[in-house]
Amino acid sequence: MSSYRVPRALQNGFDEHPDHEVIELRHNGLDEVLAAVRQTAVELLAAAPQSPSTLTVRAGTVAVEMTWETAAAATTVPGAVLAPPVAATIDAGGGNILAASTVGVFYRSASPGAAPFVKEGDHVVPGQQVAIIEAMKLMLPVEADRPGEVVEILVADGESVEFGQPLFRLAAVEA
Amino acid sequence: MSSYRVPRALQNGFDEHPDHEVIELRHNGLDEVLAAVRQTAVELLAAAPQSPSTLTVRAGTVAVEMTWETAAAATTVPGAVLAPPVAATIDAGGGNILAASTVGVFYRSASPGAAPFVKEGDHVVPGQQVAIIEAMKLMLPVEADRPGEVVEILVADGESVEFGQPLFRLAAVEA
Amino acid sequence: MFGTVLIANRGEIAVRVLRACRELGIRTVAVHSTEDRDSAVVRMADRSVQIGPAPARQSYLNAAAIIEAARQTGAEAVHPGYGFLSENPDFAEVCEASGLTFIGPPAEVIATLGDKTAARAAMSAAGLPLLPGSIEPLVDVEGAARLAGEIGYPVIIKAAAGGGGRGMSIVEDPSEFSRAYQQTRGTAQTLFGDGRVYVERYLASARHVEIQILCDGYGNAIHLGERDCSVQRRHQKLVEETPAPGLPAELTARMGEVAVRGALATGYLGAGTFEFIVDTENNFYFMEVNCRIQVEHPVTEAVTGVDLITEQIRIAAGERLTLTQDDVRPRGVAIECRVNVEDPTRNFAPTPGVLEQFVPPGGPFLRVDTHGYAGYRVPAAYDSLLAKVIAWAPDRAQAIARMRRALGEFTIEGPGIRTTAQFLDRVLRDPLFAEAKHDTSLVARILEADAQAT
Amino acid sequence: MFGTVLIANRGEIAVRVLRACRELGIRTVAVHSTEDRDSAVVRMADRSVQIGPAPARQSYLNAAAIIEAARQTGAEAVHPGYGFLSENPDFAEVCEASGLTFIGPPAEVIATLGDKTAARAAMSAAGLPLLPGSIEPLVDVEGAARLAGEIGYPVIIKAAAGGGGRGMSIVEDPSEFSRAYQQTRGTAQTLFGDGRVYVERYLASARHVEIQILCDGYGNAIHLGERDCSVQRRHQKLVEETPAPGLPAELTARMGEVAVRGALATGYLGAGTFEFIVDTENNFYFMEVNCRIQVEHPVTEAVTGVDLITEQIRIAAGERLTLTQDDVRPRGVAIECRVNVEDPTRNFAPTPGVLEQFVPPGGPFLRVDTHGYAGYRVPAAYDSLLAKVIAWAPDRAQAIARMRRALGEFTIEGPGIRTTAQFLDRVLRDPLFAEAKHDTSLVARILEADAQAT
Repeated sequence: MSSYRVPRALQNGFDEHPDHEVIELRHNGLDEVLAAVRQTAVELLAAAPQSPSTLTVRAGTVAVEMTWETAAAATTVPGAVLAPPVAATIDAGGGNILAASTVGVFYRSASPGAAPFVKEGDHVVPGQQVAIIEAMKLMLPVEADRPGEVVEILVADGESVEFGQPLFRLAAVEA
Repeated sequence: MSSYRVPRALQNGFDEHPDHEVIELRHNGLDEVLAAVRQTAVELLAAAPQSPSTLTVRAGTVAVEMTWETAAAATTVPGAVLAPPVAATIDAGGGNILAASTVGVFYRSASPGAAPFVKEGDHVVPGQQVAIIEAMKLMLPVEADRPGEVVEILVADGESVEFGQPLFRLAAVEA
Repeated sequence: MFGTVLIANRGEIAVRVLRACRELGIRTVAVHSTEDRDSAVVRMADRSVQIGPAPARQSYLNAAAIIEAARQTGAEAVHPGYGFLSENPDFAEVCEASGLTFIGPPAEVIATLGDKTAARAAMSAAGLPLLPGSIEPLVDVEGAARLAGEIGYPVIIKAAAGGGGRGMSIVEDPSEFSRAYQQTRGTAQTLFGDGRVYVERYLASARHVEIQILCDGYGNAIHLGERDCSVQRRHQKLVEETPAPGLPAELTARMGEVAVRGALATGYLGAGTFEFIVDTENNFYFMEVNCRIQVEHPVTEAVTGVDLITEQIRIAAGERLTLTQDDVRPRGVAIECRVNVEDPTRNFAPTPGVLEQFVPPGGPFLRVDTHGYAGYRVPAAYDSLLAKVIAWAPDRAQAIARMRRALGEFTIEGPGIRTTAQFLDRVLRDPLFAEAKHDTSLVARILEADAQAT
Repeated sequence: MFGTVLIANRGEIAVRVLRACRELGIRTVAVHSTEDRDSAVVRMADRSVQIGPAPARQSYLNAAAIIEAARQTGAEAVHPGYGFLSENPDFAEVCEASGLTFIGPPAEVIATLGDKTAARAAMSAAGLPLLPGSIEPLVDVEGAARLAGEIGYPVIIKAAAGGGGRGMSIVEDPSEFSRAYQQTRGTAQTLFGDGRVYVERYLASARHVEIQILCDGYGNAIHLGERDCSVQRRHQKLVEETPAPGLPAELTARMGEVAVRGALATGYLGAGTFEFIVDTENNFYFMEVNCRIQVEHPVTEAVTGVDLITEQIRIAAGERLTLTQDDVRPRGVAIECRVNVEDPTRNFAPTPGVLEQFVPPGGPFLRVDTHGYAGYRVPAAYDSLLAKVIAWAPDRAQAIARMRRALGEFTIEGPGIRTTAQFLDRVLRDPLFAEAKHDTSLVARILEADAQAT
């Protein structure tokens, strides 16, 4: 559906800051610089959330102009699409929590009435599906990212969850 | 001079708060209450700086109206006049300081060229004049409030001082 | 224009005056008591002088210390703000005698208008409508009772030297008159050292409407519209607004005209306020003149775009009014709420203390005047007014909605600290207020109603 | 009117939108990244939903998460603020497809006006003046060079899909043209996946003047005067004001008329801005349309008394404009300064960190819009705009004096924190600005001058 096409505003890119105005700009090897920045942005995005802004700022060249846009810039890397984040779980506080990777509705089973993917006491292995989060009519699998025993299920079936909300508590098990 | 007459605004009294408006007021033994409040105000003023406001407020009667005005109220005690504070010294930090009791100009001697009232090393007794502060052409004596040896004179002759400014440092002496 | 102005006041109005001076390029001197050593105005001022201990008598009412501070700092003018020495003719006189410009009317004008009977006489001569009553102070109880009968009951007996709701008695029935008369004279004598009293018609239901005026030293005088200050608790204003809701424009225009006439007749100078009461039949009667800037001046500024403090200073500096009456074009509605550090649940007892959190509201069409800041210790020695919130909108309903939004945003926290913010919201959402059907009894009604409700 | 509105933004504009909603009695939903968990709007909102991690792509640009948050909270409309998804036609489309009202123009209008060549074509058809240049995208370098010759040098080559000062080259001399042309096409292709470019006359000295418009869904459109945004650093606005100083009223009135014509021609809805440049001979040329509320909207609000966010919401809710063009009567002068968390001495590098002290200025005729508070941690992940200070006065000189007073009052302190406040003051006291003789090169001149001075 339309939201999975590349939104034009993201193609225009860099519009996270609302107030660029085009009146004068000397031509100074613009695309080399841009290429460098884009490259940096891509690498940094691959790395942890924040740092890009501060890092590129330190460049102190035309690139300074672009640092604020890093987050958006990344989205303009050719091929980037606006899709819900993949459902790889993230770790929120205490290494033993499986947390929601997107806003949505939490389901414990593949379909109403079907058996839940996991119940308390079950042992899970990395990559094993443990739940579903429905966001915008998409069913996104929630998978364990490590082995463990499900000691607590923190959200009721059919409940709304927000990003980063704890879903399961696991206990470490002997590999 | 005129500033030593009772200013009319002080006779009107209570005008520290600007926005009393007279539209309706039931007659309920007004003057008895006022007498009580006035009495309280006088007593409290005799005591330390702040408290009057909070204390009278706790009355929770018409008197509440008057608590904010306590400071001014005191000035309406019949016979009160707007004169510079008498020059009894006050104690500002470290019991060994004689401080200015009014804004003015500090003089060490009675007249230009005359010998200073005291110099470093002198021993002073309570009530002994140690300097003059001139405020609005009035010469206000500064007197020691306790016995001691003048160890330091903190303000130069002819300098402007503000209220509470340290003037002399004294050292305790055997009585 | 002055090079340096001394601000002989404290709290929010001292900060307000400082801001005007700064915008005019004038250096500022803040004078303060030991209690206010760390106050906002002291922090902001170019210079500050400590003039006395906490009690106002020895600091903010200490003319000698203030004049001396002005001399020390080379100040050329003194702005008295409101309260304290702002309406003290002797202080005005001492300032002039000391070569300082007092930013306000001349001493003799303050003296005349400060005396209720003199003011009534002057305004009646200028053709302003007065409540039926005595112009001259009364001499004997018989004459007084006779006059009361002619006026018609209920009547109110007021001390000529009185003010602020003190030294007055309301008499419902002729049989009570002579006792009340004697009592009021006694009160006046002990309170003000002046036993003169007068009597006038008492209005049970009335609205308090005042007119802002500006006069320069060249015979030019204008009014800047009215303010309705009917929301009061025991003669303390809580909410003020302009225009006066529900009053015909012709009525307030006429009030403005007579106020200007009264000002010119008394040789007024600077900013002043003519207070009137308006009865249920929209008759208005002169009450008194306030010879100072008022707490609620910002609502007038909000609708007219005129900076009243700046105008005061320019006029005092001998400049001509640049505004004509035609230039004054009020736009929209402005409401002011006074946020006091008081506990409405404990009979509005002041709650001085340290403000651990202090975050005023912000955003569109909103103004906050305050001396508060995070970490500020509200002293017990002075007024409980902490902040004035002023909301503007094209119409009254939106102004009320904006004010309620703002009061909800206002964060003021500290051990023992309570404020009137919530109570003000209660007033704003009262149907009588929302429909502008209220009079000066509104707050009392609300307090009674809530008391019974609990 | 909506019962609940979701605010799909962060920072000061999210707070601004929340305030408008609250005054309209609308419940608010704040969506936020993990980074903004403790932000002002999250604290103020009726509900909040965490929609993703710090990077905007996964949070504030994450349409799926925002739509889902709206569904969860029962929001009926989405206000996109500025930046992020505010001019994304696909997001507008998804909102409508999901039964949510997008508070802004229809998707197809955003799409047309977002494409520079399409916008130029539409506006030229509507009779708006354009800089001499190509309407249709250029096909080959020879044709482009020929056109450039006809236009006259210097010319500027711009990417059709470009914006924000990216994907463009200024060509001073014909000999440079073909190289620049190829380079710009390449840049545009890599940057925007769209190699289309066009060429137009380049103006070395120009002023940036924009017109605020409002259109309802019933064919009513008005303009609310202009804003001069010529004080820019590398295409970033620092100071905006209205009216545009020194421009004849007839000129700005004509700009307003053509903007309204252009808006009606494209079926615009809601609040929008038509950007023009004005040359030294007071010729004006259409540049682009911003299909969103803008950072600098408060200066227009200050002089007109119109709450633009409230109008946006009302229009989106299907209400008719209650204002006519005659109702728009700008009064006085308003200036906005953007206080960014940047270090002017280090090439305006952002200085994120914790605000240990944060005390915005206050007082008469002053407005501050900010999401800052004492203890707030300014994240490194987003824009450096911390606060907007807006000063109003009857004339420009007083407005500048007021703004300088306010900037001097503003207290912002924290480890490593620097702001642009002092630099803004430097701009305000520059003779060129004071005399309104400045153009878009002012900031560059100041920075060069100061660099040489040291």
